Amino acid sequence: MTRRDAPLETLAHTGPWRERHPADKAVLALGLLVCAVALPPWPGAAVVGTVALVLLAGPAGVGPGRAVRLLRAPAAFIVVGALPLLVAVGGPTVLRWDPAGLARAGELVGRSLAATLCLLLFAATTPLADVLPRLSRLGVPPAVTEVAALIYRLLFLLLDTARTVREAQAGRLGFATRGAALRSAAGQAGAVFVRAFDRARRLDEGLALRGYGGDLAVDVDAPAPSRRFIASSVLLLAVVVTTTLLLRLVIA
Amino acid sequence: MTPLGRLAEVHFAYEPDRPVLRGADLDIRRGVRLAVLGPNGGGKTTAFRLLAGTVAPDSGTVEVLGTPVSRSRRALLELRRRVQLVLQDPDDQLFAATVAQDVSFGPINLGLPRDEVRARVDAALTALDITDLAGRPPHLLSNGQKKRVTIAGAVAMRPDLLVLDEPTAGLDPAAVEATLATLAELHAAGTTIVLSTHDVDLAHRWADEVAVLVDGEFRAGAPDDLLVDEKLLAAARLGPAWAPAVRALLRRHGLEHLSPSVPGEALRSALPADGRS
Amino acid sequence: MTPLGRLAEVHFAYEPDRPVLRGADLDIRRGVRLAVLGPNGGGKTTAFRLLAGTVAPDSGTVEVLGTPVSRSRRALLELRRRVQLVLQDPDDQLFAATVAQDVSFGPINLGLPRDEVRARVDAALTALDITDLAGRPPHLLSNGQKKRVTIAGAVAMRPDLLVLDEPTAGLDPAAVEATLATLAELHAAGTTIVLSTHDVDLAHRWADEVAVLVDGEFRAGAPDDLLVDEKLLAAARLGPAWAPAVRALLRRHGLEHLSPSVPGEALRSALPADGRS
Amino acid sequence: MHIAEGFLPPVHAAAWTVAAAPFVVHGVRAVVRQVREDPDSKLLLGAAGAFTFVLSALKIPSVTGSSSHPTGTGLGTVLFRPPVMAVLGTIVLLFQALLLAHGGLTTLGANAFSMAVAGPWIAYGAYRATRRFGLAISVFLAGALANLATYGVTTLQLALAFPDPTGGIAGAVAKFGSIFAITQIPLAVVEGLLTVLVVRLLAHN
Repeated sequence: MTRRDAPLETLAHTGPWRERHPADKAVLALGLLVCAVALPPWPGAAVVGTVALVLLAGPAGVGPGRAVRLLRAPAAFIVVGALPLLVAVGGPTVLRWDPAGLARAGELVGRSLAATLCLLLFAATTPLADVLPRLSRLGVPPAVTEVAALIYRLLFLLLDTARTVREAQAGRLGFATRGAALRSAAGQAGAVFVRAFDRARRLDEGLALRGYGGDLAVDVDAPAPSRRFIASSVLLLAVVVTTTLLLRLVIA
Repeated sequence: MTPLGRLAEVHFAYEPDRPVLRGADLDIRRGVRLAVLGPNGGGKTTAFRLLAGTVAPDSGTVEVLGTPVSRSRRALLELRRRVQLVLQDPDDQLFAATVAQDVSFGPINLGLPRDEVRARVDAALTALDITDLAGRPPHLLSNGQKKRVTIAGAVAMRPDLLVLDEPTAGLDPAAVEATLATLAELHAAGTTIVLSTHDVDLAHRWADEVAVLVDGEFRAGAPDDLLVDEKLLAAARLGPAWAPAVRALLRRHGLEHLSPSVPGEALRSALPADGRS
Repeated sequence: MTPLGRLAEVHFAYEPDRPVLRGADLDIRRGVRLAVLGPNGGGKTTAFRLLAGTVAPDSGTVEVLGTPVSRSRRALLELRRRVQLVLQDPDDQLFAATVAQDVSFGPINLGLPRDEVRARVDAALTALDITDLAGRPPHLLSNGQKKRVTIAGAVAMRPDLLVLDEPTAGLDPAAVEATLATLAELHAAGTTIVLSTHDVDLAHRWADEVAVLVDGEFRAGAPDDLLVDEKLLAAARLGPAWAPAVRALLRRHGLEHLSPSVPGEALRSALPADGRS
Repeated sequence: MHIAEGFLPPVHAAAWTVAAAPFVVHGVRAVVRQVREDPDSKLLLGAAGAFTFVLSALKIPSVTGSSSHPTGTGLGTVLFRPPVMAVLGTIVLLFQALLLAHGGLTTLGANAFSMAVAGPWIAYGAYRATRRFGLAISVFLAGALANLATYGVTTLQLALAFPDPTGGIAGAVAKFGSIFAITQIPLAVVEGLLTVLVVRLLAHN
């Protein structure tokens, strides 16, 4: 059931691009992400968003239905966050409808949705396990990437703990009133805290048994980046940029 | 008579393409001791969660005392008084600073007066024989002690039906016996008890009725019938129980009166009687 | 011949007033399959920790291949090549983001070249039959799969002595059989194997030798002798094993040739032969 | 609530990244130093980070009867101090973006500034300043103010990016702020109470 904790991670581990080097996917998805925020939102967001959605639904193996489901929660945040742009303050009514705001809100929602699709494209194809060790190439000290790897490992265990405590509390009416719910949440946090450090202590022994001397190095096995994939990605990015700029000329 | 708990034609899947229960039927008669056997990941815990109302079936009916289990707030409140589920891993279940506080959690949430809460906590700790642990922080207890505390937390709710997920897993044989003795007392006091286990011999020894989960469905019946069915048990990733198998062998040779229910009895029957050879 | 591992007159306590081992003696001969039985909290895990050098005895000697186990950094690294301990809860040993990365951790700590690390990881995954899990993160594995990964992590160190703390706890019977089959292969390939268990029947079926922990001391011997000794086993919070008990009973009635080693054999012996009678 | 992927214009996203960077780098140095002095502290930092992640995933009751999530930074700061929280908070934000598409990569700097820098430092200041009034009060303020500060900074970030056509930045602060204020002020109180309960629970253990 940990699958439900991180659906994107599960997809990344089972999808058709699992064996690709993370650089391949970074060039494609993060390149699109840069296009999404840097290009003029209209029609840039529409172009980037469509390309990302098609890639997500097709070659990346997520499927159209699931892609839309994954977008739902962030989309709700984005729309609510853009609502204030529809109104302006001041004038006789303090708050008034701002006709110009609709276009600005539309551009904002468009850009943010397109960017989120690019993020989904990366997250749903690239396991964190492949990303973390490579952050050190970007200048992140190994101490930090190793701590990040431990956080990754432990957080799933602790999510399980939190869920089990929650289920046990629910069985004993732990959410019947608001006061009970608050005490229950505190109980969960307390249990997770105790468990987190207990887990860390026990893991220390488990690692010592295999010769742990302070260094958490592991062998990261991955195929080399694919020149063809990266070249096609760069080509696609170029097409996205030129299409957007051309369309913009046409619209203007 | 209306069964205390019932699953009828229940289908359930956590993920669409991996069904866990596929048309499962199970009746839990009041007063029974029922052991549920099945492979890991086979749906035992899921069936228990359905009865406790923490998950809802995709299709089919789950009833407690003839009333369909509803996930409405009010209905769940009522359900918690009827059915208590004790989960498997006690490490992930105890959250209060002391054992007594943890056990008091349910009764306090029932809105009982302070005296009644105290009385229930005391009674539950006594029933589980852990009054000496009352003031201890749970995370410093042994696994067996933690398990007893989680059972006490459920017992303090005074349920009609007590459901235990693998209550003997990880316990040594003496602690298993102690747990079974406690469950026998609770049963004698009127609680209907359902537990899951991998241990077919334990199920045979303890249960009035057994239900074996195979391919998302229950096969229920008498322990003596089901726990010698090699095909059924193999399908559930289990093996037959010793006691009925040995009885069958002895019966064939006219020695049924010697049938042991535990190995110790076999050893004692094998000894020369009264010092005569 | 020097035993592979040895505890002699070992005393150990985590807290001064609660000794766990009290003059424990144990010889682990090379090539043996040894099952250690005893109550929870009785010192099984402690004895294993002493052999693996993660704790040091209060008094007495712990030796591996005739050399006292030292807690110096250098000596410990050498010890890791000789002795590998697999802990009971696989979540205490898995830390990396994927199975293959995790298994590579030990060989890398040994300072092996990259190719050799890869070769060992591949061999270990193959031995445990989990090559298909290589790229999976631990949190997407079942408990049984996680256990196999931790064993692979130990096997990749190519130890002479593989020590497993409750390797079958929490597994369903089919997974228990699979684990025993894997251990049999590792044993056939030359690894000495020690495991702890509560399951006396499993110990009887699997081990060449058993050691029962009672009151902080070991009683070692042949399974057939020790696992029918009701007094000894009761002192260790265990009960006797079925197979030797049933054999004793059958022997007394001249039916020893029918002695079953698992219940299924008893059932089949009880069937009328070839459809007659 | 984190600022969603692509929500900020590129210049703002870059500016907030630059603003958060010194704090995070300072924290990284502290972590590297700590790990060098005591390699075993890696595991403890991992536990602390995982705890922080799970804390922000807990459901707490909110005003409407529905549930919301605490930021967890107040509790984290009291337990682990602001420099470490800058690093752990940033890692948690990265994980939330990549595991849950909650927040984003382009907005990581802005979110890190509000949740991993501003919240913890303000919580720490409040905690130290009121420590002499008793543990409950100082912990409550740390929990509540970390929560409020995080949302206050987020409001400011959004207002700077989307100033009101007539009211300007101040008008935008009022707009975004009032949306959050309805839910956020009661939620900050709840998080403060939760933080006190948890610290009490841990003190007992």
